[in-house]
Amino acid sequence: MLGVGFLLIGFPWFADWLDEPYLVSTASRIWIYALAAMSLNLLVGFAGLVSFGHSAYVGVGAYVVGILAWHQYEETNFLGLPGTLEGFISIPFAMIVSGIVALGIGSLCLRTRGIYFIMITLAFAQMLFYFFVSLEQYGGDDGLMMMAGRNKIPGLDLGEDRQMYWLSLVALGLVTWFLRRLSMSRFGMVLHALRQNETRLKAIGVPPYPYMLVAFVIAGALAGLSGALLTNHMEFVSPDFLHWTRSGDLLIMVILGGIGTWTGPILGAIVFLLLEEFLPLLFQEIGLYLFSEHWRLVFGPLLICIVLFAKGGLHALVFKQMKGVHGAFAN
Amino acid sequence: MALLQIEHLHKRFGALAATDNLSLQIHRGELHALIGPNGAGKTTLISLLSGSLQPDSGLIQFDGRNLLQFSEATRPRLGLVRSFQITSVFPEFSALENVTLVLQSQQGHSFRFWQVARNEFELRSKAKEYLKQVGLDQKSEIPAYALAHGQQRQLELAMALALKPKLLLLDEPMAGMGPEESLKVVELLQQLKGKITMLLIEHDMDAVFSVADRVSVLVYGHVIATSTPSEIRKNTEVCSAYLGEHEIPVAN
Amino acid sequence: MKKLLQTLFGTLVLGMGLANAGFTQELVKIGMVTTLSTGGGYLGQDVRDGFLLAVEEEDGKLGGIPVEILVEDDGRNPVNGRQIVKRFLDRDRISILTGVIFSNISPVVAPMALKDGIFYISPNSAPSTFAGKKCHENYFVVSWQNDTLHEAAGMGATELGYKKALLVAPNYQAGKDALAGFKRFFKGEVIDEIYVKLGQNDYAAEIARIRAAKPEMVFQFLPGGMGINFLKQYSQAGLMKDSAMVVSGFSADIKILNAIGDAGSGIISTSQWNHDLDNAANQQFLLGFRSKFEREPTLYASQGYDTAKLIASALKATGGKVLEDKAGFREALKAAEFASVRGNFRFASNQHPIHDLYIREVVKKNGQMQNRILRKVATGHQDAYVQECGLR
Amino acid sequence: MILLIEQLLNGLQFGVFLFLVSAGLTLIFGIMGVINLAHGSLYMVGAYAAAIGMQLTGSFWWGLMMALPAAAFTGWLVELVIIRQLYRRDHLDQVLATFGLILFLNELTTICFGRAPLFLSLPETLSISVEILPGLLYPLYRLLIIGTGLLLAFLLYLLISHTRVGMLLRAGTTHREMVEVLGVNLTLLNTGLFVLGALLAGFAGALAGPLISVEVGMGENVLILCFVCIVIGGLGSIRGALFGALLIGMVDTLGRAFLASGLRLILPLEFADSIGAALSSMSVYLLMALVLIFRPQGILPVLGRVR
Repeated sequence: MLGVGFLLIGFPWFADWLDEPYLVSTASRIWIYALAAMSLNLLVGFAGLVSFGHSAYVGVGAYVVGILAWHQYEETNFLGLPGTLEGFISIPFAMIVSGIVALGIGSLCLRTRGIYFIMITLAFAQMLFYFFVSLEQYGGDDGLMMMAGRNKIPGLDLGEDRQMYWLSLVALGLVTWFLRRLSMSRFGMVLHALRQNETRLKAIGVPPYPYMLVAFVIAGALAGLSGALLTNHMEFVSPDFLHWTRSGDLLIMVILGGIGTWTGPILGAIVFLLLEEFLPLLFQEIGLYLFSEHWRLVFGPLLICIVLFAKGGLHALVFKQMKGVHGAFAN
Repeated sequence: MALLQIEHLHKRFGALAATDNLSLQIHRGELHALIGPNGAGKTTLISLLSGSLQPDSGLIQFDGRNLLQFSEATRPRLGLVRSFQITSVFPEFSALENVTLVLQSQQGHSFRFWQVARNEFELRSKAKEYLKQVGLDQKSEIPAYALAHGQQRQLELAMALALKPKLLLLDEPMAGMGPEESLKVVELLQQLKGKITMLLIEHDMDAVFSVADRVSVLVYGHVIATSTPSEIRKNTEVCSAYLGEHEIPVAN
Repeated sequence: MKKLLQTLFGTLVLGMGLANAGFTQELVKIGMVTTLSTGGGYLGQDVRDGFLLAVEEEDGKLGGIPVEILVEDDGRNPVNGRQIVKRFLDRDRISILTGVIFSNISPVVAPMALKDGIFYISPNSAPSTFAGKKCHENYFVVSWQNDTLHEAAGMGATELGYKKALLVAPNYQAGKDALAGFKRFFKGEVIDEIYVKLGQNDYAAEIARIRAAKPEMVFQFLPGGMGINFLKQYSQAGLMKDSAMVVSGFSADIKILNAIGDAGSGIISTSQWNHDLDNAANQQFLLGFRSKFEREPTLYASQGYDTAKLIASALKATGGKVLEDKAGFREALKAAEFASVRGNFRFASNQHPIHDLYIREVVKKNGQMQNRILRKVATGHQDAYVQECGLR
Repeated sequence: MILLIEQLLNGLQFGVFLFLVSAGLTLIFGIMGVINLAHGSLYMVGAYAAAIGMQLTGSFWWGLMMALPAAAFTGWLVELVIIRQLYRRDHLDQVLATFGLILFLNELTTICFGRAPLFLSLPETLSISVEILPGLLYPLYRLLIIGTGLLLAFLLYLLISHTRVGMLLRAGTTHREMVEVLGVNLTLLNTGLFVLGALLAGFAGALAGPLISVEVGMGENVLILCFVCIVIGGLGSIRGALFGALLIGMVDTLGRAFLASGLRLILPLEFADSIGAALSSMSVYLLMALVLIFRPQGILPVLGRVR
């Protein structure tokens, strides 16, 4: 594990050695999405709550950073507060706002279960999507540029892609570590129990609702973090970030990687994004030009096959045996 | 004053009266058995007591409190604990974790995000005791889904005990058990007798009549008789209720 | 996981190897990030085909200089667009970026290209910020400023003597800009503005509102499929004869006309180019395009072709020196000494086109719907943001 | 007044149209327990088939006729190859697999028929408006859609509640095992059902063809809306789907029709327009959220089923 850690930290140099420096930004993007997928996995994998609106919280976090930066650039006020480009203000703020939004939405959504939960989370995500689309002041559908570049963090120069990469990597690492601890804590035990048998949980005197809600808020806040990073990475934010297909992408990453596993969301993000970016290229290289333009023709069936034949996702493929999060403390 | 006092309880499912003017008293410390033909409304009664169903009318007094004002999740805290007819444990947890979770829930809320649960040794040692009590201490680290059916029932019992019940609702604890397993359970019940008040629902008549202090007979959602096992055996009404349904319980 | 990464990069490196094999240095690399998938796919397709046609005419050269064109699909998703451009810049070391179709992509990729010091030449999307405050010496637009064709619609409507207009647009920035552009030049009265949902399918409600409002004309900017839905249902409701339909070129390109058929006849649309413009360059373009792709070119194709021709003229002038001699290449581009398929063409100080604008009418000619130029509404038109731009 | 009536008609027409697509979706979910995101693609297939058919034969009616076998065949194939594997899987797998299916079908269509939208229009006889009330001209074709839609709804009702098949279907939604015990060939039943759903979707696509742009991705636009309909109505129930569809149709249409102008009375025009537009585009989802908050099982849930 440590080896892998060093490998990842050293990746920028590896990219240089390959003479493919742009891979650094590809990788940062992967870590950022992996973080989002990880937070979604807290709901889907731990608590068994399938949220189909997770990109909404990513988007909210992203917009908070974007809007603060915009006000700082325009030297105008936002609700009486001045805008800012300071990372250690706007990024935590993004998490808080996403968390609050998640609290509001979650408190309503969690009255439903199963497919109804899937649909109501989607509904709220769509509302937020149209909300931002019609936010004229902040560019509406065209989105918002970070005119003055990425956030400022003392001792870091995020304008430099490597440092952006390391920030994303560290963020992902910390979140993974935090969630791991979380899943082994008493709170985590309750969440796992919740997924396994809600009735029984009630029967031993534990009301599920508050625990689900807290999980929902944590997931929302972490999604907000990934959104904040995404805006920085892109130096741009737009309603595309909240589009329902993005929520779909996140779910796919989680399922692809292996629900309720640690490496799952990360593997999922890596493979999904690499395929999306390089499948066309690969086909070009091997001369299948039809597929390089219509790579989805291959990608679609690939997804289907993974569902049908690779139970437990890539995690199961890579680590041969299925070991869910619960395994993490079962042994 | 009885621990559990049920008066004129009614519950209808459409046309069917699953519970029909049911009244029942359970005294502190007794092991009270509830028998009756299939569809007599035994499980419905358990559900009404545990709170997963709400009665149409009637009154349930538990430990001097009006039970109906408490939600399903809060009733265990009062000391009213059920075990499930269909085995219901947390399959992915080990036996130990199942019981630990119960103990943890005993200590109020579980909003502790950092400390690793499995390192809380006092919890685990307590949990081990309960497992020992039901004879599962050898299996503590095995995931519940890997346990034999009988062992899962035992685990279920351990979890119920861990809730320190004042009244334990046992919904067919021996269902699907082999003879030697059910014997274990009977022994266990013998031990617990006097310490915990129990309401036992069971088809295994030999077991019932060997352990129960008092027996109530439920027919069509109505208690037709409550008395000592020996009295019940003599009761002709009971026999008629059972004709064709079960063999008439004979002396053991 | 380590393994996974390595295998993945392994295949990649292999790929790069092949890709880089046999490149000689004087080859000029042009990156084209465009939109081929999703609803707006055919726009990117036509820009690309128009561009490649020009390259093919010189078999692989532009202005006598061998070029390599890298085409990739951004899927109309800015995040993907950014990745592609990043790769173009770092790996392929392109010297010119072009191809962007939609205005939600350009604000992401244009700054990247400019920051990297290469040239950005837009064949389509041209948001107002880059025409005004944020205009840049290496940022060129061949097509038009986003508002232009809407402004032309305003002029056209005025010239055709319409007094009462009703405007329809999606509730987002481009839509509002469009209506603003129309109003900037429309002398008559705007009796109502209807904003619809992005990607809406059914317009019965709006059409009922229009019928009730009884305007002389309707101006709508509903991109892609939305426009087709609207036009079909509009003529279906028999409103064409009561209230004329004036749109900007985007909403009446040949693809859309083919899709709506007879329903389209009578639509007034604006454009900077049309197939019946009589100039040599246009003849050559039409001939080449029709024979190569066996279909009618849209205005997007013409823009792609023009973009290529512009680049060709500059490459010719500098002998293929782009990044080696930025100043020279920039001047050559500004000079715009190429024969545009739209006739007169030169750059304003903000390096957006100064060109003539036309209004066209949809007519049925030997079984095919097509646009026929009615008249020229503007000569040497330039956009409204040029003053805000610092360049001189 | 006239305007209001016309808008109500529009709402009805939109709702009926949504119902045609939703019906299959809700049956497939209710009986097979499969979330089929690719249902929208079947709708697209219908529209494309109709367009192609019309271009070949030059007749709208032939196009319409061609849509049905095309959609049915695609549905059959999809059920056989993929959906059948998904019955016993959880919803997530179904979502992922059918999502992959969408990507595939969309791309395939692009390759076969290009990116440009296809042409499909009405015969003269249909493209007229009739005066249903003094001063109220209404397109004949939209009336036709309302008619056929309601007719189909009625036929479905008969099928579900007055035939043996329907009896089995209803039983299937609540007690799957029981039906199997009855010795009914569920696989056959499912396939038939899926094809039926595909037929409805395809037919809806063909009907919509003349009114909307026949292009790749047209399916997804309508799909989400239909999910909203069936969720609001209560999953698995035809009545629910009809109710939900009509409700959505009305709310969406009336929202678009009157919200902005209504807000103008209380707000400055600038705000009124954008807020009105924003609200009316959210209205559908707002409605769904409200319904689910107060009726977590939808408005007309299938009795005796908990999901």
